[in-house]
Formats: sequence, structure tokens, C-alpha cells
Amino acid sequence: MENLLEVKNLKTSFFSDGKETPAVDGVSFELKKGETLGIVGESGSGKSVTSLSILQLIQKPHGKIVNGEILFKSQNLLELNDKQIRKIRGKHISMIFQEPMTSLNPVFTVGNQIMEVMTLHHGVSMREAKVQAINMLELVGIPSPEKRFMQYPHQLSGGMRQRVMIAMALACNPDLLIADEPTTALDVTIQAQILELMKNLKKQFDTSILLITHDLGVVSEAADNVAVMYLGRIVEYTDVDTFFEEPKHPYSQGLLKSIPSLSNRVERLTPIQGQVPHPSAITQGCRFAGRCEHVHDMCIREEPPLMSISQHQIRCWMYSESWNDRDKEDTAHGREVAAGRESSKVVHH
Amino acid sequence: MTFSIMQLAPGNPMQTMINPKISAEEMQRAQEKLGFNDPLYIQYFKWMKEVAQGNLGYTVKTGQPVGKLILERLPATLLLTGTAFLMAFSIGVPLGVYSATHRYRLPDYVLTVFSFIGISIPSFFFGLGMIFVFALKFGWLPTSGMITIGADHTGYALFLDYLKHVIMPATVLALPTIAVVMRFTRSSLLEVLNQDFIRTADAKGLSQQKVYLKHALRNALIPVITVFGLSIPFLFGGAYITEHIFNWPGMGSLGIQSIVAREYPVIMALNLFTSMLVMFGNLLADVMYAWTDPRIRY
Amino acid sequence: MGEKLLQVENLRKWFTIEGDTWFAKNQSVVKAVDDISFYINKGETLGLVGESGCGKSTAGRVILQLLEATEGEILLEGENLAALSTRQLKNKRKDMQIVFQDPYASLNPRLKVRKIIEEPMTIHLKLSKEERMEKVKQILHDVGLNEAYMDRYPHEFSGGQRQRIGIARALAVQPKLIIMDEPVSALDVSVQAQVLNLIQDLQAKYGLTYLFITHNLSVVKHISNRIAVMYLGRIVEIANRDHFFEDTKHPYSKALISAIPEPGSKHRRERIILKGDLPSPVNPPSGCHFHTRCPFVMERCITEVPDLVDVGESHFVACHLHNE
Amino acid sequence: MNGSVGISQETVTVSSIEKQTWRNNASWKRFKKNKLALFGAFILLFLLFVAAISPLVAPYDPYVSNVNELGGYDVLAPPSSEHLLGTDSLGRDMLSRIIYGGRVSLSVAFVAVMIATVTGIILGVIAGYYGKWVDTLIMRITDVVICFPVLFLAITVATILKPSLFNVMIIIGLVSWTTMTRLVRGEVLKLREMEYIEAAKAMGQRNSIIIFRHILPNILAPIVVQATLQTAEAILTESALSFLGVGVQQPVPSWGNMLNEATSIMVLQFKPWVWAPAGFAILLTILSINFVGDGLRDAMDPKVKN
Amino acid sequence: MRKWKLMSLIFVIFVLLIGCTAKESTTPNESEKENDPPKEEVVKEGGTLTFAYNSEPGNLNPVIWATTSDTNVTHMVFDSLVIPDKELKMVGSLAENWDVSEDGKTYTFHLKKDVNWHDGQPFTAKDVEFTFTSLADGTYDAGAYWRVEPVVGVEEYKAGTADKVAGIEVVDDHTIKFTTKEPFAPFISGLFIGVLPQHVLNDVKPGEWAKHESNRAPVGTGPFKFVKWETGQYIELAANKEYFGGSPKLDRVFVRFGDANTMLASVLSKDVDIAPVPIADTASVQSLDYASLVTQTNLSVYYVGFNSKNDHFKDKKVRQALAYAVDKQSIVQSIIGEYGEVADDVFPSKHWSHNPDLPIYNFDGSKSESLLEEAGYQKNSKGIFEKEGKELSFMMEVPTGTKEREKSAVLLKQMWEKVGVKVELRSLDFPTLVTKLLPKTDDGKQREVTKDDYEAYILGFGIEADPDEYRSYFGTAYMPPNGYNFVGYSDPTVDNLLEKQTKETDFTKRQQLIWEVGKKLAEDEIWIPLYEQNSPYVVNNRVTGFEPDFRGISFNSKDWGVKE
Repeated sequence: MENLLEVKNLKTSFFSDGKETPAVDGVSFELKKGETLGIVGESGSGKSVTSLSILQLIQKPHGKIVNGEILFKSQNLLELNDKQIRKIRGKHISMIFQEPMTSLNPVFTVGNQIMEVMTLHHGVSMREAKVQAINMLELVGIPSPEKRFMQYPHQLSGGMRQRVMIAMALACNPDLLIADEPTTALDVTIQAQILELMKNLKKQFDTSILLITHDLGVVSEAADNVAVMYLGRIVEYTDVDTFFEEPKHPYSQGLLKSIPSLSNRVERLTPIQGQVPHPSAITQGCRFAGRCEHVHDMCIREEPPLMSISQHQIRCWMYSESWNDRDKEDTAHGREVAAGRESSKVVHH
Repeated sequence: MTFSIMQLAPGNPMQTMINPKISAEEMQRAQEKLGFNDPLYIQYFKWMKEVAQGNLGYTVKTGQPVGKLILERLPATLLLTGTAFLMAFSIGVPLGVYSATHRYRLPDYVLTVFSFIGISIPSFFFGLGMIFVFALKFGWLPTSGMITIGADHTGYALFLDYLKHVIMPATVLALPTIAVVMRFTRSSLLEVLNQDFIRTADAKGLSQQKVYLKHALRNALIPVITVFGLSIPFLFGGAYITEHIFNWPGMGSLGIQSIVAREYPVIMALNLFTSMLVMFGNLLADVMYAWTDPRIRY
Repeated sequence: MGEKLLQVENLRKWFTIEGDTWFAKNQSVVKAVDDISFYINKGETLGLVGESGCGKSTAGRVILQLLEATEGEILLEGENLAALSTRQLKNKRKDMQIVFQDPYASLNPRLKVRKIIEEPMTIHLKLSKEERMEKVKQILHDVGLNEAYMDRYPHEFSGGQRQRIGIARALAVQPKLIIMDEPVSALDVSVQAQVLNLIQDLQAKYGLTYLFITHNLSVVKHISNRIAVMYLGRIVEIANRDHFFEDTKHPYSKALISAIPEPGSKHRRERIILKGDLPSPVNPPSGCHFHTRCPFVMERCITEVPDLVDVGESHFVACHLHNE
Repeated sequence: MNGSVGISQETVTVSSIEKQTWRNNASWKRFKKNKLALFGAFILLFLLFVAAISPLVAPYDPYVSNVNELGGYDVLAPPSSEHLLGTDSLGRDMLSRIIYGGRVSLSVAFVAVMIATVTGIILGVIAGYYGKWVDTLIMRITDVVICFPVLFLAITVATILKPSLFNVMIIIGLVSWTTMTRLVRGEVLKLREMEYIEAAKAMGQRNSIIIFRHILPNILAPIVVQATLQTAEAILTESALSFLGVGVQQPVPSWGNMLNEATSIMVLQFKPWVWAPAGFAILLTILSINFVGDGLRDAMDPKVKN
Repeated sequence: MRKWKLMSLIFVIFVLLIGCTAKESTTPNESEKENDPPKEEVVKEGGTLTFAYNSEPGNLNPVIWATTSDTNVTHMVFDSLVIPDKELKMVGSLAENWDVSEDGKTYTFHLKKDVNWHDGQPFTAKDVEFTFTSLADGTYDAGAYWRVEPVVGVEEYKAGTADKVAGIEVVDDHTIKFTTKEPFAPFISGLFIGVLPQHVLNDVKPGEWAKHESNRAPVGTGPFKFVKWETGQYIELAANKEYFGGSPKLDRVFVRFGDANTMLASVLSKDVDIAPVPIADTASVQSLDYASLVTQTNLSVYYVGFNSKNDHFKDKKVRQALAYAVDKQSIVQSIIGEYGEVADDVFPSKHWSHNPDLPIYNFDGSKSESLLEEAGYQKNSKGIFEKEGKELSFMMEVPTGTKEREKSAVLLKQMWEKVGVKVELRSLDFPTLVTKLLPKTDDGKQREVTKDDYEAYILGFGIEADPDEYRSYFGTAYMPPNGYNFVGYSDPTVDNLLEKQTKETDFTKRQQLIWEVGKKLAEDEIWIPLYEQNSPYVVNNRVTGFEPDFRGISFNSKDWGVKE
């Protein structure tokens, strides 16, 4: 099947005081029609920046897409001017955000905000737009949509607002929906409702979804493929089943072990040691080296490329051939160096 | 409150007239009649009682009813402060928007410096400068007053006459507020532009202009309404000096005259009036709030 | 185990909200905590779970006497806290401490770490400066922080480290009870595990008793001995951890468990998706608060408040289904 | 429990991905980047310096009328090599008076703002921290006072207190505390919800210590900014009071009462040296203070990101 | 909170409504508008003139607390029975002439005939009787009672025991007789006050006049009729063509009021023809080619007064020393220029009471110092004179309001400090100074001045017409609370002279008595006279006949005209 979206070697940086801090660095992935790709990562991994880069919603003037291609239906979005990209937004690609509380404009009615997209992109009349908007509200499971249509965002609960956001995003029946942490701010029972809703709508509209989340559970529920990001890089990229059955990257493994599980309780969790360092602290070698338990000299010397192994794409020397030839003693040494490098770099900021 | 402040002041209106031909006894009697020798709380109580009955009292020296005196002055002050108010917002807001949308570029810097000068310049000084330039040098505008004396305009001509007279004092009065409104609109708009729903609007594909003017501005104006409320006492206060300079026949010039003459009843009534006008303005600001911000409902 | 450290009896905390409109004053009452009773044994962890607005954090603050209870008793080692004088209460505060959710808001940005940890000591312990310093070092070591960092300011630390400092502050006066108010919710997954381990280790080392407040059932399962579930101000179920998960009684608890997305659970469990939103605590539904969303709602649920009854082995549940 | 007593010990690295608090020198960095603010700070320091050493730099005694060759007073002399800025209507050297006037104007503003700030902090903290009826009472009073235009109050109070240097300070201070009170109260209310305040309460800390240790240091930034901006306002108010003849009194020079000499259309037109120096000094000072204040606001406001 | 606001809103509306219902028409003569002549008349007859004054009149009833801004207008609208001439001799105005009886107690006034009020009613002796009887009314308390005080029967009428003042007697429609209790030289000058229309005010008690609407829309007999009063802006007057003294040249006069500086600006923009000029601005105004300066002489003297209870000032030598230290010439030169002159007498030099032969204190620093040494003072290490360890230092109270006076105070300080006397200045407004000069007890009664009430002050004092006014300032019997002798001056000779002159009806003899007083006061120097100051006005050159003097600026308004 043809790729709906293809991101190639994307690099987005933030500039302050003339200093460049790359938030997304050389990220590539693709998304087919009707597919859901989950991008997982902790804070600072660059997952949100990736999603914002696609529609060029990075905050100017500090954020800037430095490099790469974003091919949407084979058209490079980065080559479009402001006017053209605005025609794509909301019509072909739409977004929903983490905070349903703040993502809706407080001074306009819900209906007004949904109709706005419709009249904008489909040029329908106000009356027609109203009918459609109410339909949309009903579709996303909002009870008494006629009443809600007239209400302001503050009169709705968080879950309702997220439904409104979804209705707005799907109003023009886009090809791609980018959902940036759509359930994070919601209560567990509401989160379940929204996930369910998204799954159903995806089937109904045949929309592709780019799902950004830090919650591995959500990915497991909703995604077909998973990309794990760490410090601006994709470190592991595979389909969801493979990922959960057989996570390969030490970071992915660490993440899964860190999470207390409902189904099989362990007395003690095994966390990944240390903290996520600042992106500027790492100039060389594997970005995870400082926290990796398998770290080796070579990890510090050189950053591993994204390697393909069967279903997987992994950025780790462990899966390269040279790993087996490694000098075992260097592992311990490597760990020391990595830790030292990290702390010395970061303390003087 | 004003009452007690004024009572602390040494001297009373009778004593501003020191005339060898008036015996001390006579003065004493006049004071007693006016109640200046009563204990403070009795004076205050009497005053409150009168106010409650709609009687603001009489001026000490000339015995005119204070309420009438103030009401005569009220329209002039309202005309002046109202014009200044309109100017402040109709000029301040667009400039603020312009400044915010041209952030960190030349127009923004120019407007920033302008706004600081607007805040910094003493009004009496600015007023004199205006008179000097526009009235004397160019002769475009009258130096002072509210209408052309003896012209007896009516209708449209009268309106133009008012306009000609009000424009300078209103500008002087409005200048600091224009500056403040501008700064406030600018920062408020910038703050709103950082908010999530602006990103939502962008993500919808709305044009830049529509994002700014529909989604951002309406929200940005909500905090500006605070300035709306705060500017009212400021304008009324500023009216004292401005009216004085431009000989504007309003409550401000009356106030200054009254303070000089120790006309307590006038001063107290003026205070009562201004504070009520301010309250009224604040109330209006509240209504405006509710009108612009659906989250507030009364 | 077995000795009760904390007993909460019929605790109520109602807030009055003065909705002052132009023409009328209407008071509405938020029953944030509405008649809850539970106990915590010495050395154990009670997990208090619930969604936002269920009153779990309020309960924690009322227990600590940061908020005044509307009704009910809080007994710490048998002593009713509400009956204590200000002075006695101040002394009693030594025995109970709190750790907060937000690692940024819970540390005074203007104080050095040393000062932050020292503060409770200066109030409750009569120690010399040197002794305090020693103790600060000891505690920093306990929570896994290098003592060299005690002269730094909070902003120089990451979220996880700040949370450790918060825990250190709570430990400073060797309290008997620590109320953990969502201590790991704001942390990234990998750091969350570190802090959870620390919390467990400290409990083992000092024999601490925890009231662990969270919305995250997985965390609760991991860390608690017993679990209490709150819904709109009321406790709907309390049980031992294993009982609770193996034999969940209350429909809300069931829904809560099933709503959690599990990473990698291949066979997707049958999920119970609750209808509708959480009702507002301002005007909670009549009868059983849960009846508006309950899949098993019966007529009596609408009118009658179910009691919290023991269904065996200290498994309490407040549901008419289990309350014949 | 598995009986493990090993406390998990991890490598401590101090991460730099943090929220920036104002204590960070990031504030200073941001301030430095603001050219206008730097310019303002420079001018202000210069003015303060000149004011501080005014006896050393003033060429003449600002209180003594100079005598011309005819034996009379050298009044309203235009600028010359002898009197760089000319003389005033009593023959006193303008330059010297400007220099001394700066001393007076700046200290009036400073003391007045101190009064307003201290009052504002005390009332604001009490209202914000203790809440309930105390709050209601204080805020009602503030509401009422705020309803009266500042200038009106100032004039009214000025007529009561008799003009003197100290009273001018008091007057300006007394009429401008409301803004500070509201600001402080608002900040305290925000801060009161912070968890570290709750933590201090939970550990049984005394209210006074909570206020001085946990609250005040953390609301210093907005207070400093507000005080800076109010200083500018105070200078303006002083000049307005002088304009109405109730400000700083002769023979003490202040920029306000020097400008007061220029309140004549004739002087404005024909004798610019009488008003221009004082007018320029006031404008420059207030401009500088406002630049600095605005720069501080941006630099200290955590909401404004780079 | 919101409820509170709502209530205030209702309150505001309530008050405004009450205010509106209370509002009445203020312009009774609106029909006059139609008589307006077209603008820019080139003829010399008629025309419009605008003059400005610094403050708005309080009211236009001449017997109610008259101030200069009031009399500027009332002199145009009202006439008085008598009026002082240039030499300050009283001449008739509404009175054609009058006779004084042999014993000097009875004055018989023969009034002008064919005089009409502006509303057409005839003016008669009844109006005169009404005016002066009203001043004696028990309810009247607006500052002019002293004018009728010497009249027989006034006290009885005031007390209510008589229903008419015995000493005021209408002989016929055009003749009226006043009888005083004793011969009283100043009596005739006291009659220089506007006569009121009986038919307008008859039904109103004098105590209520202050509130009467005629105060803001007066009816008089004068050369100009009142047209309208725009509050805060101007008063419009129109010529009274039937004026008994001859029709005024002008058709209309506008009296504007406002800040001196603003009014000056209006002169520059030619909206105003005549306005007072601050002395500091005279030099600049002189350069205008379309306007000139006209000076109004004043009968006033600025002086420094000393509290004689003060330890330093008890000694005449100290006061004299301080007088010698003052360079009056320099003060006049640098502050007042040609609009004033040095004063050596407490009596104004233009007035007949001024004695040309007085002790004069010419500026002499060394004499000042030697006098202080004579008085027992020695310079201390700081260069300041002291006696018995007490430095010669004092606080001088300086009332605000007159720039020239404030500036003189600054110069005085410099001058005194030069000889070794420490002086502090304290600015305060006039009413506050009055509380120091006329102190009160806590319960509001006036009391004696003590040495702590004040030390020295600077003020101006002027004569309206008769020098008898000085009696209350220097007579021993007139120390507060009984009068205005707040310096506490007490000298039996002066007391005697002051009492004697009131009964002396022979002008030359009376003048001699007063000259004696002046001489004695100059010796004792309890007041140091500084300077006399005149008032410059800027007058557009198109104006003719503007000749202000001590009687005011508008007493000859009927002779004003405009060219072009």
C-alpha cells in the first residue's frame, strides 16, 4: 500500500541566544492509509515536536525545521508556503491536543468552532454547517448535541471537550489525524471512552492516526506500529505486537520493566537508572549510553545507526555484528565514562 | 472618609476671609450657624443625613446648593473624560495589536518608546506644550474653554465647536491611558498567542489574520477591560489638572477651586460623586467582562 | 501488623461555595469527603484510589489537619486530632508528614536543600547545628542523593530528584505516618519506578506507615497492602490488595480496573466502558453516587445510599448488589 | 517484602532541563538582552550617582541668588559660560539646582514608594494569608480608596498636612499603596496554594515564619517590578503636586517645583532654559525607570519564555 | 462583591435622579440673546469686550462675602450710594449729594431721580433703606454688618427688639437719612457697597440670600445688565442703555475666569482682551505688538510680622536690626521690577494716611549687626548670633498663592542668614496661616496668641478706603480673640491715637493723627514693611478706556470701548 505520510530525516531545532538545541534529530517514519502509528517517549524525547513539525506548528521564531522532508501524499509539506499549508491543515491533516481544557477557544461556542472548519474548507453555508456540526457532535457521542452546540467550552467536562476536539478534527474528514497525548489529561474511565471512540471513528472514517503518547498501555491498545523516541531520535520502530512481545532496545526494555503492571505484580520494579539528560549534553555516541546497563566503549565513541532486524528497526550496537567482538572489560569502563560524561556536561549549564 | 480628611485640615472656610471689619464674635456666630463648632461626628452625621435625603448641602461662602453646582459641571467633565476614554481605547488597542504583531521589529520599538514617553510626560507640561503649538503657533485650536464665547452655535456647528475645544484637553488626558492600553493590549495579545487554542485555530487552517483578529484579539481584550476599569479613576483624577490648564468648566476645575477655598461641602460631594462615577465605571467594566468572556455570568 | 496507627471515623469535609450573583446569593455545598471511615495498621500502606474530584486529596489534607473536618474523628494512635490544643497538635505534627505530587510547587525555590530538610527539625527536634547537619546528610543518603548537593537550590534538580528531596523533608522528623499525595504522578515512567522503589525501601528500613493517594491503580497494586477506592466523596470498596484484585466487588472498581490500558496484553480483556462523565461533586447524584454510570443499576440504588459492609475477610464494599 | 534494606542509590546527575526560576541568571540574561532596559539602567545609575555626590559636582550653591555686576540679583539669565543652564527667577544657578533637585526628587520618590510598598506588603500579606473577614475588610478599604482618584486624594491630603519635604513623601506614599496591596494579596493567594506552603503548615511551622521565609522571598520579584514602576509614578505625582503648589516647597529645589516655574506660556516660549532642564530630567528619569521596570518585568516573569 | 456593586449602582442612579429634579434653569434672561449685534463691528460705538480674571465669582450679591472676583462684576451691575474718587474722597453715585449735620452724626442723602432697575422698576430710597436695614438683620452674617454698626438702633433691630433701624430713615422717595450713635469719621466710606433691589429680595430673609437665585442672576442699576452665567466659563453682560450715568460705549462684556496662565494664552490667541499678568511674565508680554500693559495701583503693603511674645522679638532692637538687614531695593528689583516699590510705611504710600516723614531702614548690614550686639547678641562659632546660649533663629510662615511673596521670602532668608540670623521658611496655605494667627482652643473658641503659635510671617495688607482698618491690627484691645492684633502690639500712645481719629471729622486733623501712628509703628518696627505691589494687566490695543486703580478694574466700565 502507498504511504500516506512519509517523514524523512526530520530535524527540528530550537534556537536561543544563537544556540541550537535539536529537539528532533533525523527522525524518519511512514504511515499508511488506515494505519495507526504510535510514537512513544518520555518528556523531552521530541515526540510532540515531531507531530507539530508535520503541520509546521512549531512556535516561531525560536523553533525551526532545519532539515528533512515531510511527504504527505507524495507532496513535500515543507515546500509549501504559509497559505498553502493552511489549506492542508484541518482539511487533510488535523490535530487534537493533550489539554482539552485550554485547546478550545473559551469565548466562542462549541458549535461556532466546529462550523468554522466546515465553512472554511468546504465552503458550506452556515445552515448546512450547523446541521453537519450537530451530526458530528452526535457522532462523537455527545448527548443532546443541539444543546451542546450552543454552549461554551467551560460548560463542558474534560471528556466532552476532548470529544468536541475530535469532532472538530474530523469535521472535514481528513486523511490523517495527529493525536498528541489525547488522553493524558483525562481520568481513567474517560480515557477508556475516548480511546474506544477513536478506534471506532478510525474504522468509520478510515483515517490514519499518528498517536503521540508517553503511555505504553495506550499504544498497546490503539496503535498498529510503534516508534520509541529517546532524545530526539527514534531508537526502536516496529509493529505493536512485536514490540510488546520482544522489545529489543535496552531503553524499550527498561521502560516496560519500569511500569508497575496490573496483571503480573513484581515485588520490586527495575527502573532505568539516571535521568534524561539535556539534548545539548550529548554530542557523540549513543544517546542512551549514560543510562544503559549494557554500555560499551563503542557506544560512547559512535552513535549506532537505525538497523533493520526482521520486523524491527533498532538503534543499538547490541544488534550489530561488531557487538559480539567487543572487549568485555570495556563494558564496565564504558559505563563509567558514560556516567562521568553526562554529569560533568550537565552540571555546569 | 473625605469628611474626616477635610476635618483634619486646619482652617475652615470662614477663616479664609480675614477682614478687620468683621468682629470675631460675628465670625464665631457664622461658624456656629454652619455647624463648624459641632463635634466631628455630629457634623458628619448631619451631612450624611442630608445626603441621604438627596441634599448635598450648600457652599459655605456663597450658599449655592452643592448638588446643583456639581450637576452643572458634570456634563463638561463627562464630555472630556468620555472623549479621552474613547480616544484611549480606540487608539490604544489598534496600536497595541500592531505592536504585538510586529514584535521585535522597528514599529514595535518605536511604539514602545512612544508609550513610555506617554506615561512619562507630566500632563501639565504636555498641556502647555499643546496650547503653545496648536493654539498659539498654528492657531488651529482654541486655547481653552468648552465653547466659543458669544458664538451661540446650534446643531452641527455646536458639535464642531465642542469638538474643537475638547480635542486638546482630551488628548492630554488620554495620552497616558493610550500608552497603558497599548502596552497592555500588546502583552495580553502576545500571551494569548502562546495559548493552546491559538494552536488549535492554526491547526484548523485558519488564515493568520483570522487567527489574530478572531481568536486571539477577543481573548486578549478581556484583560484589557481591567484597564478600562482602572483608567476611570485615573481619568477623573487627571481631569483635575487638565481641566485646570484648559479652563474646562468641569468638576476638576471646580475641585481645585474648592480645595483652595476650603469649600468642604463641595469637596465632599465631589468625592462622593467621583467615587460613584468610578464605581459606575467599574460596574460597566464588569458588564463588559461578562459580555466578552462567556465564562463570567451574572 | 494489626495495630491500628490511624483510624478515620465518619469523616466529612464539606465546602460551601458562595455563588454570589447580581441578584441573589446562592450557596452550594461541595461534599468533597462525605462520611468515610477506614484505618491503617502500623507499617502498612493503604492505597487510596479514585478519579479527579473524588475527594481523595481532600481526605489526606483533613487527616493532616491542614483542613478542618466538618464532622468525624481522626485518631492517630488512638488520640483524636481534632480535640487537641494548638500546641498539642503542633507536637503531634511530628508524627505525620506529607509528600506532594508536584515536584516543582512543593519545594520553596528560595531555600537551599539543606534548609528545606532542616526546617521540620528546627521545629520539632532540639538539635545543635552540627547534629542537624549530620542528620541532613544521613537523610540525603537515605533518599539516594549525594550530600554534596545540599547547598543547591531546588531548581538545580530534576523532577525525580526533587521528589526525593520532598521525601527527605517528610522523613526529617521520623514521622510515623506519611501521606503520599500522588507522589509519582508527575514523573516520567522511568523515574517513577525509581521513586516507587525508594518509597518501598524507606518503609522497610524505618517501618513507616503510608497513606498512598493516587489515581493510578497499577501503582496502587504495586505498592499497597490494602486498597480503598473512592468515588465522589465516598469509599466504595476497601480490601486487601489480593482480595481486591482477585475478587473485585464494586462495579466501579471493576470498571476502573478494566479501563486501564495494559501494555502488551495481547488478549484484550473485555472492557467495561462506563457511560457518561463523572458527575460534579457539587450536586452529586442521589442514593448511590455511582448509579448514573453503573451498568447494574437497580431502583434502590437511586434512592438508597448503600452502606459499606464487610463481605468477609475485611473486604468492605458499598453496593446494593453485595448488600442483601 | 523481601527484606531488602539496600536503599537504591543512583548516580546523581543534575539535569539542566528545568523550569527557570527567576533566581537563575537567566533573568539577568534576558534583562541584558533588552537594550532599552539596559539603557534605562545606565541612565538611572548615572542620575543616582550625580544625585549622591551633588555637592561635589554642583558648580554653585543652589540656595544662593547670584549677584550681577550691577549689584542686583542675576535673575533669569540665559545660559552662559558662567551659568551653563542659566539662572532661575531668583538668580540661582539652574545647573546646580537641577543637580540638587535630582537628589530631592529621587529621594521623595524613593521614600514614598518605600512607604507604599511596606504598607502594601503588610496589608496584602495579611489579607492574602489570613483571608476571611480580615481579607474582606482590607480589600473593601482598598476598593474604596481606589475609587478616589490618586491626584485628588493627594491634593486633599496635601492641603491638610502642610507642605514639607517629608509630608510630600508621606502623601505620595499614602495614596499609592492600594496597587501594591492588591498585587501582594494576589501573589500571596497564588502562593498560598503552593504545596511548599502546605508542607510548612503540615510540619507545624509558625505563620510568621511561613510568611517571612516561604512567602515574602517568593513574591519579591513582582514587588520589585511594581515598586520600580511606582517610583516613576511618584516622580510624576510630585511634579503634579508642585504644579498645584502643594509639593516640595521653596527654596528646596525639586524637578517638580522647578518645572512649576515653567507653567507660564511666556516662559515656555521665551525662556526655555527655565523649564527644559527640569522637564528633560523628569522625562529622562521616568523613561529610564519605566524601561528598567518593564525590562525587569519581562526578565522576572517566568511566563515570558525566550 | 457583585451585590455590593449593584447596590452602589442603584445608589448612583438614585442620587443622580434627585440631582436632576433639583436642577433648575440658570439663565432667566435667555430672550436677551436676540439682541446680539453682529460680530466684527467696525464702528466705535458698541462692540464686545472680554476680560478675564483668575477666579470665578462666588456670587453676584455685593453684600455677601464680596471678593475681588465678585466685585469685578458687581461694580458693573450695581451702583453704590457713594464711591471713592481718585483721591479716595467719597463722592456721590446713586446719591446726588449729601449733608452732614453739625454734630457729625446725621447724614442726609439726596438720591438721583429717574434711576431704574434693570428690570424696569424705579429705584427709590426704599431700596437704600432695605439694603442697609438688611445688613442689620438678625439673620444676616455675610461680612458687611460693620458698615451699619455705627448707626443708631442697629443693635436693637439685630436683637429683634425693634422692627426697624431707628437711625435709617426714609424722608421721601429720593431722600434718606442715617444717624450714627457718635460722630464716626469712617462711616461714609462704609457706604461704598452695592444697593440691592428691594422688590427682588423683599420676601427673603437676609440669612437666606446666599441661597437665592438672584445671586447668580442679579438685577442692579449699573451700566451693564446681567445676561447669563455659564458656570466655570464666563458671565455675559449687556449694556444698560438707560444708565443714569450715560449709556456705556460697549454693547457686551464677557467676563471670563480661569487660571492666569490659561487666560494669558487666550490673550495671545486674541480671545480675551484684558487679563491679569503674573509679574514674571510682564517682560515677555511687553514684546507683543498688539497689546500693552496697564498697571493697577493697589493700596497694599507686603510686610513681615513678628510675634511680640517671642523672646527675641520682644526687643525692639532685634526687629530694627532685622529691618536693616533687608535689602528691599534688591527684592523689588529682581522680583517685582517696575510693578512695585519699596515700602517704608505700613500705610500705603498712595493713600493720604501715608506719612512722608518716617524713620527709614536703609539696607545696612553692619548697622544690623551692631544693633544685635547692642541687644546682647554675640556671634557664635557657626556665625550665628546668640544670646544666653540661644541662637537667633526663627521660622517664617509663608502663605502660598502669591508667587512674588514666596520668592521674597526666599530672598529674605538669604539676606538674614548673611548677617548671622538663622531663618527657616514654612510654606502653608493662607487658611492654615490664619489658624496660627488666630488660634482656637480645642472646643473651637478663639483664644489669645501665645509665643508658640508662630514666630514670624509674611503677608500683605491693604486698605479698602479708610485707614481706620489699622485699628484692629495695632490696638491693644484688639488682640485675638477680640481682633486682628496677632502680633500682640501694645502701645498706649498708639491706642490713644487710633481711638481719637475715629471721632475726628476734620480731615487734616485726622490725617495728622494717623501720621503719628505711622511714625510710631515705623519706630517700633513690629511689622517690617517690604514693598508695595501693583497689578499689571495685559490689554489688547483695540481696547480704550481701561483704567484700573485701587477701586478695582471695572468701576469705569461704562467708559470702556473697542476700536476697529
